Amino acid sequence: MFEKMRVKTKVIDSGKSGLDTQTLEVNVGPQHPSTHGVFRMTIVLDGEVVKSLRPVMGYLHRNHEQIAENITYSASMPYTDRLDYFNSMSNNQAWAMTVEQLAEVEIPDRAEYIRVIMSELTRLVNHVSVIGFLLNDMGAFFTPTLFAFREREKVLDVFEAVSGSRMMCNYLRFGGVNRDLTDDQLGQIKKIVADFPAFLDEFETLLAQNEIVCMRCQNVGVLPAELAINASITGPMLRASGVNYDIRKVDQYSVYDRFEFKIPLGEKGDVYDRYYVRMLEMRESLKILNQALEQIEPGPFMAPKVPACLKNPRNFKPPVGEAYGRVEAPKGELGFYVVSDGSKEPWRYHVRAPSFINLTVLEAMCIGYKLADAIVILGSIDIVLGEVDR
Amino acid sequence: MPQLEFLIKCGVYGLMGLGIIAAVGAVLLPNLFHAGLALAFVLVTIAGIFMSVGAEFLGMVQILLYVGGVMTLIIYTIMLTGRLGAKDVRAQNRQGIFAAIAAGFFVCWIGPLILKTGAWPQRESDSAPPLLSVEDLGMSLMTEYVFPFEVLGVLLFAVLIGAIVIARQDRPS
Amino acid sequence: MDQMFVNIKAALVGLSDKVFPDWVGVLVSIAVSIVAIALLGPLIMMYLTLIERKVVARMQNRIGPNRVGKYGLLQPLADGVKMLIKEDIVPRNADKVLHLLAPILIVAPALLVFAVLPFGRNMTAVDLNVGILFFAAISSIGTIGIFMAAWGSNNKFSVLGGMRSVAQMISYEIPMVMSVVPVLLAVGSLSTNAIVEAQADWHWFVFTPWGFLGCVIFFLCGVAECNRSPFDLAEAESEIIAGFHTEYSGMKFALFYMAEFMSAFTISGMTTTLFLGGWQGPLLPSWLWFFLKTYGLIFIMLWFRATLPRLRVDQLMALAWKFLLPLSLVNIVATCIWHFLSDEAFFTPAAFLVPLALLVFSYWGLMKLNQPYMPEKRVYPLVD
Amino acid sequence: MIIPLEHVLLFSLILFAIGMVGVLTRRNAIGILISIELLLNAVNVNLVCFSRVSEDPMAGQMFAFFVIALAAAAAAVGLAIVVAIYRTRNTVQTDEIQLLKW
Repeated sequence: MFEKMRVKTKVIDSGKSGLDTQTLEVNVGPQHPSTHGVFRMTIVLDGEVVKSLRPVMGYLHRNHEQIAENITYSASMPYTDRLDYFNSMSNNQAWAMTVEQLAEVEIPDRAEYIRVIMSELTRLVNHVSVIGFLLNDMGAFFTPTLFAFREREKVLDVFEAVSGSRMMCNYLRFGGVNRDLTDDQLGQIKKIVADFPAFLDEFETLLAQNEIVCMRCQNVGVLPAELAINASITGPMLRASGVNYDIRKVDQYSVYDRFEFKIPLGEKGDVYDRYYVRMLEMRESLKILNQALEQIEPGPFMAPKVPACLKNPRNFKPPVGEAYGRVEAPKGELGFYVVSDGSKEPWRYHVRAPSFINLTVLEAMCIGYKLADAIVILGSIDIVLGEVDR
Repeated sequence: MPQLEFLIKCGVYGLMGLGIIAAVGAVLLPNLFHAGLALAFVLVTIAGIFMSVGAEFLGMVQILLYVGGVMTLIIYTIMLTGRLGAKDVRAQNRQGIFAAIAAGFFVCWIGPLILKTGAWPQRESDSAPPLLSVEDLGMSLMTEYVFPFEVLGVLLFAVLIGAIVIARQDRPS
Repeated sequence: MDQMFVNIKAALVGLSDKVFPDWVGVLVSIAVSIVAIALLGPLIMMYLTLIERKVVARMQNRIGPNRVGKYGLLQPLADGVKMLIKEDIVPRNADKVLHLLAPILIVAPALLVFAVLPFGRNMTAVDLNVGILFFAAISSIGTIGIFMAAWGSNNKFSVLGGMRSVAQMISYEIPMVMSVVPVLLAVGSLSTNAIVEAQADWHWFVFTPWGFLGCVIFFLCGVAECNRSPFDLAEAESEIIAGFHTEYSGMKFALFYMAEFMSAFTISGMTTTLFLGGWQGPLLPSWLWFFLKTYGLIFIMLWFRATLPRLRVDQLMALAWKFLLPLSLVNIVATCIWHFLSDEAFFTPAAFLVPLALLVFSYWGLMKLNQPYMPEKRVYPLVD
Repeated sequence: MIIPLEHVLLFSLILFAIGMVGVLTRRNAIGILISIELLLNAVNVNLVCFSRVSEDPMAGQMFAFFVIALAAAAAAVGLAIVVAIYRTRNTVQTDEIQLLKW
């Protein structure tokens, strides 16, 4: 509001000017209110300005990949829920797609539509909560978060109805989904989709044009497109930097080729763009949802002609080979790489976790900004520690 | 009412005693931060003494300027110049004994002089309202003392600029 | 009704006069005021926490506390008990004396300011003839308490918070005092009572151009002084955990909380006194008017809290030094113009319009000079 | 005066002596400044108390007022110098700052 807020940082060279400035090293996390879990950053501050930042991960490490290599393929499904516990549906989808690729399973249309509907709902939930948390990090005392959570609850109700669980859904199966969607549930989803634009408008008028929000967000934490590409950033963060890359368009996996939707691109790659691109992505998701709900037709929800190996999931042995399945998860490209040696357990199992890879540019984005900005920048990356640490 | 007067007297003497203890602390405490806070306490007691002799305005200015302004500045400087977690260095130099002798001599010389001079003027009407209202002070600042007042204004302005110029960091040209 | 509390106090003093010698009566009169304030302060604080939680909850689609007592009315007591029985943790390397003294030194000034608040007609505890100066002086002591807490905790977040807080309080004190000067010019007295008396017959200063601006500046600076959102950098929980009181627990922490809420009340009360006519108002008893106006302002504070994100430290400083301070200086000039044009009448068109023009012009000029941050219009292309 | 003037004078004398000890013995530049503030305040006490009993009550309070303002000015400049010295010399101990030029 009162000053161009670009922080003019001047590297104080103590040799040249003869000044002795004392830096302060603070540990933000793992017990810190706004590190989105048990993340830790060691920040060296000069006054309030970030001089260096070292992310320290691993406080939530649960040996996800090793566990998956010691259990059956289908037993990994509930574990994927716990990767990014905000988006269990898209995690399920990525894992299911990987194994289906390995076992060469054809999936019926209705199952694909249900998967798309679920993962787009997940995107809504994720984006709406991350924007709420971002504003919370900025100091808007929980109001945006709770506004967002009101909508999130409605979606979670649907998840509960279809899968029996609100967050750890474990809904998808190799070859389809666990249970069919009833007409009631479809109606429930239709109502959410119909109501959502009004909420988005409300949410936007609440803060999108607020001067303090703009001051805190615009031109803060700029991530240049080049760096974003080199660091293999994906998802809304990459698109906020102006790079047109969306796996839904690139791979056209599932039935995404049947929908009309656009990819919003950011202008500068700052926190504000990351925030606003997510807002726009939600509107696009709603478009997809509307089309999917229109196009979905009755039919089988599990592959009717299951390969012999899938008959008994406990004894499921895919052929020898490797597969990499990826989806456009709300946070970016979520991929599962799996190598099968023909036994019941994967020989190698690896997760390409978008949160983790997006987090790698944190220091580059934070240096030269203030401590308060570093928190907001971290919030704009959208991490979930379950996925970062695995 | 003599009883009330006694109470107030006790209060004033108490303030003086506390002030002296705190002053000793301000001078001798090895931790500068503590010394600064002790000084703040001395300043508050002196403000109390000002109030007790009817100089309410000055008492308030004392707290506002000294405690709120100067003390904050001093403590801020202590924090700026002291390293976090640095070891305490010796606070006093080796002139302690000489300084104490000098001060003792000073007190022993002037103290008796004060006590011997019996004829200090004493005002009788103790319970009378304060002699000077804020209005009086303001009027005389704008009339009789207007010249020093203006000079002071210029001085403060110069100080403002000077302090900024001295303390600001050199900008590489 | 209006003089209810005054009469109660007079009765108590009268009672003691019958039994004890007259000098005890003076002490009783003082004691009654002190006890009343010492009870009122914590009581206001306790129920402010409840009000805050309820109001903010309503703004966030929640209900707020409703388990302890009807409508959660006993919640503050439950919280108080909880605070009392909590373990009091002192960090090992903390400066124990400072750590102990800091909360006391922060609460004491917050409580002392109550002494000059005119709660109603004849209801000022101490009618100091330097009341406003007392308010400014006493509230500046709190800075030292925050310093002590920050330094004594031996925690880097505390030091960061303390540094921020002190820089903020020093900066905002200046425009705050400057925005009071117009009122003093108009009234010609520093006494809070005299200021309220001068606003009789709906001559509330907020209805004048300079009064309105002064009110806004004073209130904003007040919000900053008591570290409330959007100026709550000193205890920004998302950045520096709890700032200067990170290392406090139990009752000591409650004291910080108490100081914050009591100063929120005194700031609102002072704004009411200075600009909103204090206890002046028709029909209702004077003290009720005072509390109504004060709680109205407190509601605005809560509204800020529930809506606005926090400013950053450089933006905060820029606001105080580059905008509020010059504007409050211009406001003094505008008041002088008003004073000479208005000719003892409260409202004359010339006296209203000339200062208004001056203030609008300087507001516009300052906005131009500061190159205010206008939200950038961004284009987000939608591609395939 | 509610208490005899000589008691106030004694009080300020002791305060002054304490401040003097401080100025003479402190090593830290800020410590010296703290002691100087004590000296100024001791004088102020005298000025105000004399104004209470004198024929021209204004003079004493005015002087005290100016002294307070000047003390604020002195502190501002003094502390600015301390900060500047600390930045270049990395110390505020007066006996380590002996060079007149660096």
